[in-house]
Amino acid sequence: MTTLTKTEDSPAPSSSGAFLSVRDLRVQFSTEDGIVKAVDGLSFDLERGQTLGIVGESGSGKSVTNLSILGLHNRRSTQVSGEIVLDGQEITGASDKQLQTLRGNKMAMIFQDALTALSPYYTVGRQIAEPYIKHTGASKKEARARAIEMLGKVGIPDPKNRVDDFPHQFSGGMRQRAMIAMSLVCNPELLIADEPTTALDVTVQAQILDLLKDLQQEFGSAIILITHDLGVVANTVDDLLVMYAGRAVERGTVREVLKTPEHPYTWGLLGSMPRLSQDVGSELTPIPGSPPSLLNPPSGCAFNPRCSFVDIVDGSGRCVNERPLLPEGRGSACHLTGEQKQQVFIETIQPRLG
Amino acid sequence: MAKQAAGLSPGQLMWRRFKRDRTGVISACIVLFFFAVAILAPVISMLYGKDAYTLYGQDNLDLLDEFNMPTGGAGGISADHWFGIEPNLGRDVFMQLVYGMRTSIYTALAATVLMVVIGVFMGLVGGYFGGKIDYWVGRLTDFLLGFPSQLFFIASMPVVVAAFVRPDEETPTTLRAVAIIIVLSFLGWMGLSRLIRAETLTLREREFIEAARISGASPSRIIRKELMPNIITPVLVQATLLLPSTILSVAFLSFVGVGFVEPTPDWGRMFAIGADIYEQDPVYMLFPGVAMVVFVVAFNLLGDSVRDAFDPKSGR
Amino acid sequence: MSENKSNTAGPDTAQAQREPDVSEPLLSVKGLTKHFPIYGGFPFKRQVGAVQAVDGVTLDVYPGESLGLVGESGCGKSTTGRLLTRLMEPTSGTITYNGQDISHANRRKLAPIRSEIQMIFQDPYASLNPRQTVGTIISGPMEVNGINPPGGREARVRELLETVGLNPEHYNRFPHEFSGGQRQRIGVARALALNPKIIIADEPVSALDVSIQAQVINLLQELQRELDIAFVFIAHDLAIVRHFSQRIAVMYLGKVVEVADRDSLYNAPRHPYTHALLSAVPNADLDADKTERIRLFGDVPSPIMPPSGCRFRTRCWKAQDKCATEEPPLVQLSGAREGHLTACHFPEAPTTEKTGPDVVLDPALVALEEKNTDKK
Amino acid sequence: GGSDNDNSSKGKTKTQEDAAKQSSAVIMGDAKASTGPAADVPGAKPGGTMTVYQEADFSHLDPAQSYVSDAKQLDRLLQRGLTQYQEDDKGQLTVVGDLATDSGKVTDGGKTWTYTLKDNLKDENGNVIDSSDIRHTIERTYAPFITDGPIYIQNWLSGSGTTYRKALPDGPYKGKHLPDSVLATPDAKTVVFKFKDAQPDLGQALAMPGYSVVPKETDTKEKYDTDPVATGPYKIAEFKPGKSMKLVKNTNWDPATDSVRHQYVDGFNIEYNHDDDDQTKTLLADRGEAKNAVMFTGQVATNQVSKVVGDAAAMKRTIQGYAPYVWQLNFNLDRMTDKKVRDAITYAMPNAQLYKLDGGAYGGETATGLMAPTVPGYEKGYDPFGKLKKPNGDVAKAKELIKEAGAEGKKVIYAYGNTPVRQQQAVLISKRLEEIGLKVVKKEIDSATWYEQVGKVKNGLDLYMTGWGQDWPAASTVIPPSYDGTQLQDGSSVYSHVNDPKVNAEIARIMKITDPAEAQKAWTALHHDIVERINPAAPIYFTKVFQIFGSNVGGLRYSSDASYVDVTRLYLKK
Amino acid sequence: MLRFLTRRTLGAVLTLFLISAVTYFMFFAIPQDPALLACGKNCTPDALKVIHTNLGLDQPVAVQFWHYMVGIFAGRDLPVGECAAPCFGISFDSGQPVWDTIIDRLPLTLSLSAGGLVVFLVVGLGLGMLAAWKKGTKVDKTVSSASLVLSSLQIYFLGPVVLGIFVYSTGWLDKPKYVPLTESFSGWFMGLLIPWLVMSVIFTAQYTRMSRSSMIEQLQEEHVKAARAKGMTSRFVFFRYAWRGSLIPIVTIIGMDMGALFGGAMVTELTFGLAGVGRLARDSVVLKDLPLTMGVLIFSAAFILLFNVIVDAAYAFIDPRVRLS
Ligand SMILES: Nc1ncnc2c1ncn2[C@@H]1O[C@H](COP(=O)(O)OP(=O)(O)OP(=O)(O)O)[C@@H](O)[C@H]1O
Ligand SMILES: Nc1ncnc2c1ncn2[C@@H]1O[C@H](COP(=O)(O)OP(=O)(O)OP(=O)(O)O)[C@@H](O)[C@H]1O
Ligand SMILES: [Mg+2]
Ligand SMILES: [Mg+2]
Repeated sequence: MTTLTKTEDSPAPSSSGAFLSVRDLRVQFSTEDGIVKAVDGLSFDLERGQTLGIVGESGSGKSVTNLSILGLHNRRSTQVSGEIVLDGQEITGASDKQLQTLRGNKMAMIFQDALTALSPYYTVGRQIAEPYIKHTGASKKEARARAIEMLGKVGIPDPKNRVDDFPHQFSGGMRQRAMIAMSLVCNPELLIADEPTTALDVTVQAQILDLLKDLQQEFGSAIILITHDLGVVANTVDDLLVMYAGRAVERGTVREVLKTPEHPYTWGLLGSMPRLSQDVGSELTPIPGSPPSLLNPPSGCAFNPRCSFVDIVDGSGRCVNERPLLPEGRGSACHLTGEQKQQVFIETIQPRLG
Repeated sequence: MAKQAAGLSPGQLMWRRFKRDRTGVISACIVLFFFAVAILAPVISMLYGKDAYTLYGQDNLDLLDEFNMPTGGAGGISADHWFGIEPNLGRDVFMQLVYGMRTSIYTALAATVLMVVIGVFMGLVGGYFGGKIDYWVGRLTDFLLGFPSQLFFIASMPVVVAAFVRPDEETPTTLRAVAIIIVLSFLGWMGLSRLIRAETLTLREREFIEAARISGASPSRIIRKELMPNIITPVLVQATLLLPSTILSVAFLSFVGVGFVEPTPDWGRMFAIGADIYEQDPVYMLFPGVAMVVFVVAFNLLGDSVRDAFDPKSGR
Repeated sequence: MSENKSNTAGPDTAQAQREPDVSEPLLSVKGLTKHFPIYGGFPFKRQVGAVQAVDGVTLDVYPGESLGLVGESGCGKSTTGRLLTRLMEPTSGTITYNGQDISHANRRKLAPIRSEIQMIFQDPYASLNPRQTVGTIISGPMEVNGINPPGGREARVRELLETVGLNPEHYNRFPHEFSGGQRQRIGVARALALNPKIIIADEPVSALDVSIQAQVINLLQELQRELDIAFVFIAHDLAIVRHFSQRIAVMYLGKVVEVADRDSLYNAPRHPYTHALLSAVPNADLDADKTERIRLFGDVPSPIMPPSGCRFRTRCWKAQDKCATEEPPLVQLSGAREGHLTACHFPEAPTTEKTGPDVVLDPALVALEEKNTDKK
Repeated sequence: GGSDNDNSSKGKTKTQEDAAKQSSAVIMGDAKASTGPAADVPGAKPGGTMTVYQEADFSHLDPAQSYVSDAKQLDRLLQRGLTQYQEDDKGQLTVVGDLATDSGKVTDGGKTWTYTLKDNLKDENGNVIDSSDIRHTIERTYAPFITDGPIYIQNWLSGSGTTYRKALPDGPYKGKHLPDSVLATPDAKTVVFKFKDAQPDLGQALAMPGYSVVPKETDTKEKYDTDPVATGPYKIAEFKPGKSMKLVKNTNWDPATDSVRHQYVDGFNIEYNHDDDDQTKTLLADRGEAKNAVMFTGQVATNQVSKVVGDAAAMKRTIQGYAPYVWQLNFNLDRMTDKKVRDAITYAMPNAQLYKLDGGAYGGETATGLMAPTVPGYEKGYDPFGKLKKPNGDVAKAKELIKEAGAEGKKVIYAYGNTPVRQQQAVLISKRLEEIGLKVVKKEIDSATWYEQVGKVKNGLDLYMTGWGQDWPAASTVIPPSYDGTQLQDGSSVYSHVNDPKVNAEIARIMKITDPAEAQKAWTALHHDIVERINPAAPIYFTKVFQIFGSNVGGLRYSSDASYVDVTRLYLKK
Repeated sequence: MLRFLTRRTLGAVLTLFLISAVTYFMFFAIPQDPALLACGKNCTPDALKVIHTNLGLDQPVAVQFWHYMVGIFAGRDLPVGECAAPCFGISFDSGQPVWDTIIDRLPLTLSLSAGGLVVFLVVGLGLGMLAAWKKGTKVDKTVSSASLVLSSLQIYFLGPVVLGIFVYSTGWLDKPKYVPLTESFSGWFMGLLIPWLVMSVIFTAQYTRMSRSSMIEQLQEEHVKAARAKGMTSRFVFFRYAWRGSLIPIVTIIGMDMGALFGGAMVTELTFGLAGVGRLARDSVVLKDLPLTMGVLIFSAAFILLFNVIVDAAYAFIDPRVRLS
């Protein structure tokens, strides 16, 4: 059902024919207190029709990654380096004008909080129609018809009338649908959804996620889904990227990562989430400590201050001194050897997860 | 999080940020300088050896020409009179300025404090208690906002003065100051009150207020201990922005002739006189003019810096 | 009436018998209602309606137990919580604490009880006064209530800090120096300061990261066990509620639609809404059973003009005419476990085991899906 | 009468010689002098519209309410009365007949005056003016709504003070009239005034704007004050209160009937809201429209004097002259009972410094007595307090006197109006009073109602400055209004509350003297007596007028009568 | 929407009534007889009495106020003459009906205020937006500091200087004067140019600063970011999305500044020798011409309140959330 974007056979990563290819992306903000390395050497690929999930705790750089794909960062205070190639087109160095023709057209974004992401001053229909006019050169009338069509597609009842409503006249779920309609109006090939359902109720969340899946089937878009809810991930994505402190720490198909996680942080994530199917009596196993500061990240492996397996790593202080690398394809950025990982997971982690 | 800032209160944090803001520090120094001048006016007068009331030009007839303009170029600036002497009455401009600033700053300060007190009180009460009380405070605010303020100032000044003075008594300067303070603050608190109300409304929804209520705290304790400390910030910012505009209002009253009168030295009247004779004696206008512009600019910059220090994300 | 009667509603009240060893309820509410007036009209403002945020909620909380309260956003969970702590005046209904009616008690009358009912809030940033030190925050309630623990308040605060897993040295720090999880711990310490018997926790972990969430949940669970504190645990994450609460009440649009102990509720929900809610929860377990999908259509109706009869009927796939006219009472249905109360005219079968086909209620989705299947 | 509007006045400065003509007695003109048209102004050209800058609205337009300078200036263009002043280039005034054929025929030892109207007199509507209009004019001054105008003739005809009002409580409006024994109109052309006592000054009194004619048919009572009917060479074409007024030629005015006025310009655009400062700056800059502009009662602003004086070209466009006002520091005799203290204060006053604040040498001159240089009977060099030698006051002498009187530390209440000049003067005065050992309470009074407030008998004040000017060149319009104790009441101008039997008696006596020369002598003697024996007020300064005009304005001449520019002769050069 | 405006208008009328009452009673607290002014020269006690009856001052203040209020709607018959429907009394000083006087002066003040408003809004908002657009650059810094310095200058300080330089000394411009718009547009425009510019100085700076910060704030809004994510050009996003939102705080301040605008017009009129309502107001206060002061106060309060209703309508126009609630 899901396929991992295998990159083993094409060792030159940037030349991989992937639809979206991100290589060694670094995003730094200069702030009053110093330089924030929000994203630090991130690489991944994504194929058309596939969904990539990105999970990680708050502040791990998920949103920043995606904003820099769209080129929406503030150019004055942000440094972006690395390589983002979308369908063969280099994005990091592209001018604002070039980006404008891509945004909303070839790549689009769904924001987390539709209430703040929709302008309160214009009708929903108009906001949906705008990018359509801009990118396809359609007339106002055509665009309006398109907006109505899109609203219908995302399941807004009576779209002909609702098209002239303002966002505040919509309920939370409808707003999120309108937001989705807006991003899909030009049939984008890449859709970035940044926590599209976090603000919503479970029942509505289910609706939206189903909608996204169905729409993907229809349009064949590639989707990047950012979330911190592993449940959502399990049901929606093909590949999964786990981020910690601006870096990817584990990557694989969703089944691989959730069923046989390799990184201690991923273990922690899984262990701290209660599940409906879990035994009631079992304790949660939280990750000790608190997230690192990106101003001054821990040396070596950023997770080492919170990791309980530092001691079993060969070579003293490796975790503190040496940054583990994330291999291409399936893998995790950890100094534990493959056997150690397997052993620890099977012996200590899996029993807890039940 | 902020590990390096162990034990620093938000106030200390803001002080740190403020200290790093060069514009803010310079403005603060200028403002402090003005305040120091106002407070130390008698000392300055003593050191300088002149006062604000002696009519030097009248006593020494060489200082003023036949048209009562200062003799010698540049407004009569001399070693004796650093900033020259005043046309007509022939007082020392430096002393006039120093004492005039004192009058204006004191009056404006008092008026501002009163405005802030009323504004904070009304805003807090309206915001915290809500409901009917808030409704009526709101109506009162709207009502007062409907007044054409400047016109009302000049119209009510005589009324307020008359309310205090018996007809056969001299109107003491302090009383005039009190009248000015009353009149200005009467219509000056609404902006602040609205702000505080809004602030209180959002604060009231904050959960720490509920936490206090759950622990059984009385409204007065909540207002004092929970709300007030959080309102200090906007109040401080607002007050810094309010003061210079109040000084200008005091000057405005003097300009239209209902503010301070001779012989009380007054910044506003110096302006009026200066504007009147700037062609004959441009130097005279220079000193109060520059002093005022520097003061107001410094104060506004200070206000901005204070705001930034409190809330680093705000607009700059 | 029998002492063990837990919930009574409707004419044909079924007596819900709890296990006999359970004592009297610590906190008991009956017909609790809160309506927020809406003003409007022309030309002068007057009340034109009301948000029926909570409408006739009846619940019992027993000493030392944790009662979960779940439901969609806006269904009145927080309002209920606030009513329980008497932060709000109920429009009607009674709240009895330890046998004492506190529904309309004023601040002075409440004073002795205040210390026993405490609250933990959702937002760790908003719930701590940024201008007070941790010490002041935690000792505040003691000060208000004039409690002088042996060894002094400061010692007690340090002790509490330790209890919630914070460094007692942080006594003089300010909230902004702590992370979200730590702040939540401070909030817990504040609630504990008065040795409460019951804590209302309004989404105490919703704002926290998954990894931190677990820390706080563990802490609360530990406290509950060790200090024997009763909890009303409000949340919308069903998994967490299941993890934390022994008994769970499901609310919909201001009403409790189902109450049961956790096994019964999660394994044999009787109310269609509970059912839908459970089935909507995305499960991280890839191999879990995914036989049943119920996707509700639309959003919760407005609490200003709630539907007549059963409030869920507008979204319910089983709704019939009766649902519009008759409000189902909260009763123990036949086949339900003891203490499992449901308010439904046409309840689900007593078990969820692999029943029924997909229930899809969203016409747009149906259309889309049909289209997609056509293509294949 | 009439006090200065509290305007400051200015004067290369006028010397007292220039005022000699002003203070010489008025000549009563004969029929020839009263026959029009008026002698041409050399170089005058007709045409053009002149702009007039004014600070504020004219106080009144209804002649019966017109008393002060601004109303008088306008009145000379719009209205005519029975008599009028003719003025020669030296400032010598002659009373001539205006509507009347001459300055009046006196019979009955000065008690009966007869006037005959000229032919061809019409108002702006073309209605003929006859004797009934004159009767109406006099009688309407009795009406209750007339409160502001002069009351000389009413007093002479029907009783002093306000008692005259009883003679005709409603004016002429309810069909009642003054009896023929008082005012007779035997035919359409003749008017006869019959007084109880001899009234030698009737000719001058009738020349006051307050007695300009109001045609009976078109009298609108209260409303007349905003829309009067013109009889002079110009009429009001448009009036926007508080903003502007446009005057155009009155075509019904016949130059042949008028020996004084001209009608050179086509009209006047009067703009209000130009204060002295603004007027001076605009006229000095002399750009555009301002070239054709004039001041009526505006003066070179105090602080602009130096600039104007320093500009030789501009000085050619100015006029100067003595204004009739004496600024004096009144002692409230009810409270300031010790003459020694009054003398001390008089000695102490820094006269020169005070007028310097009011325009300097162009605005005033040290006053040595209480009669202005414009009043017949004024004596140059009369200086009982040695002011000429010590124009800035004699503090030593004053201190001595205070000591003698044992009045050290005595509290005096000094009142002043709240205008900048008076406030500054107050600083000087109070400082000087403190210097001589008095304690001063300064009381600021609203300048809008200054005279009303100090005019109260129980005003509770000790010292206050007022200015009084003659109504016509005779001491009889100066001394009685200010020092006749029998007139003392609220609102009277006896500001120092003098009520001295000897002075009262003397005033009554002199008023009856019909020979101007003899009367003048007697007034002089009485003046000495008042100043030296009573000292009711410290003389401070005589005021001067200093005006500037646009460069295109011709016919500029200072008018002794108006004490401002003579508006009847103005023309535009181009 | 209409209901909302009607309600606001009703509220405004009520407020206006209260303002009238407060000021009316306040002025009668002055321990000075208002008749003194009308009394003038030979102000004898008799004359004073006559004036008292003429002006109705012999009645209780409440009765006077009642007559006054009735007069506004029904007109009244004053002893000194009839006063037609919107009767605000007759000026003590000029004897003219107050209403006529104000109406006569109004065009100037309206021209002045409206022109000043346009200048400071256009210049102020324009500069503010420019500074926000170029945030952090030299342009931004220049605009920001210039506006700060300008805002601390005063009309009565700047006015004479500008006049001295541009009118009296160099003669580049004519002295400000009011020519009715109906007479000549260029005359009207040139005549008021200097006053507009000088008057707008005090407000321009404030609006520059506010529009700048409000704009910057708006640019950080999520929906602005979302608009960019749709591929809209920066200009489009700036002018359509951010600008509209930035207007809301500005509109609020405009509403609150109406009183100050009126005061500004007053000082401007005084400084430039123009005869508008502002000068009328000052003069009436100085002269204790109560009916006129009352009239002007009520009039300008009405103006302010009217403007506030307009501001409310503007809110609704700008923000559909207000419009539809
Ligand atoms: N404009 C900015 N300036 C400075 N730091 C920034 C900026 N934007 C983001 N950051 C920092 O970059 C880091 C990554 O932020 P990002 O928003 O990508 O996190 P995230 O993974 O999306 O978290 P969340 O789950 O809370 O959305 C954070 O530490 C954040 O504080
Ligand atoms: N103070 C109030 N005034 C008016 N309406 C209110 C007030 N507080 C809550 N409501 C309304 O009452 C209803 C219930 O609100 P409540 O906060 O109890 O919901 P909730 O279940 O806690 O939702 P959430 O999961 O979003 O926290 C909502 O429709 C809300 O809009
Ligand atoms: Mg994010
Ligand atoms: Mg809630």
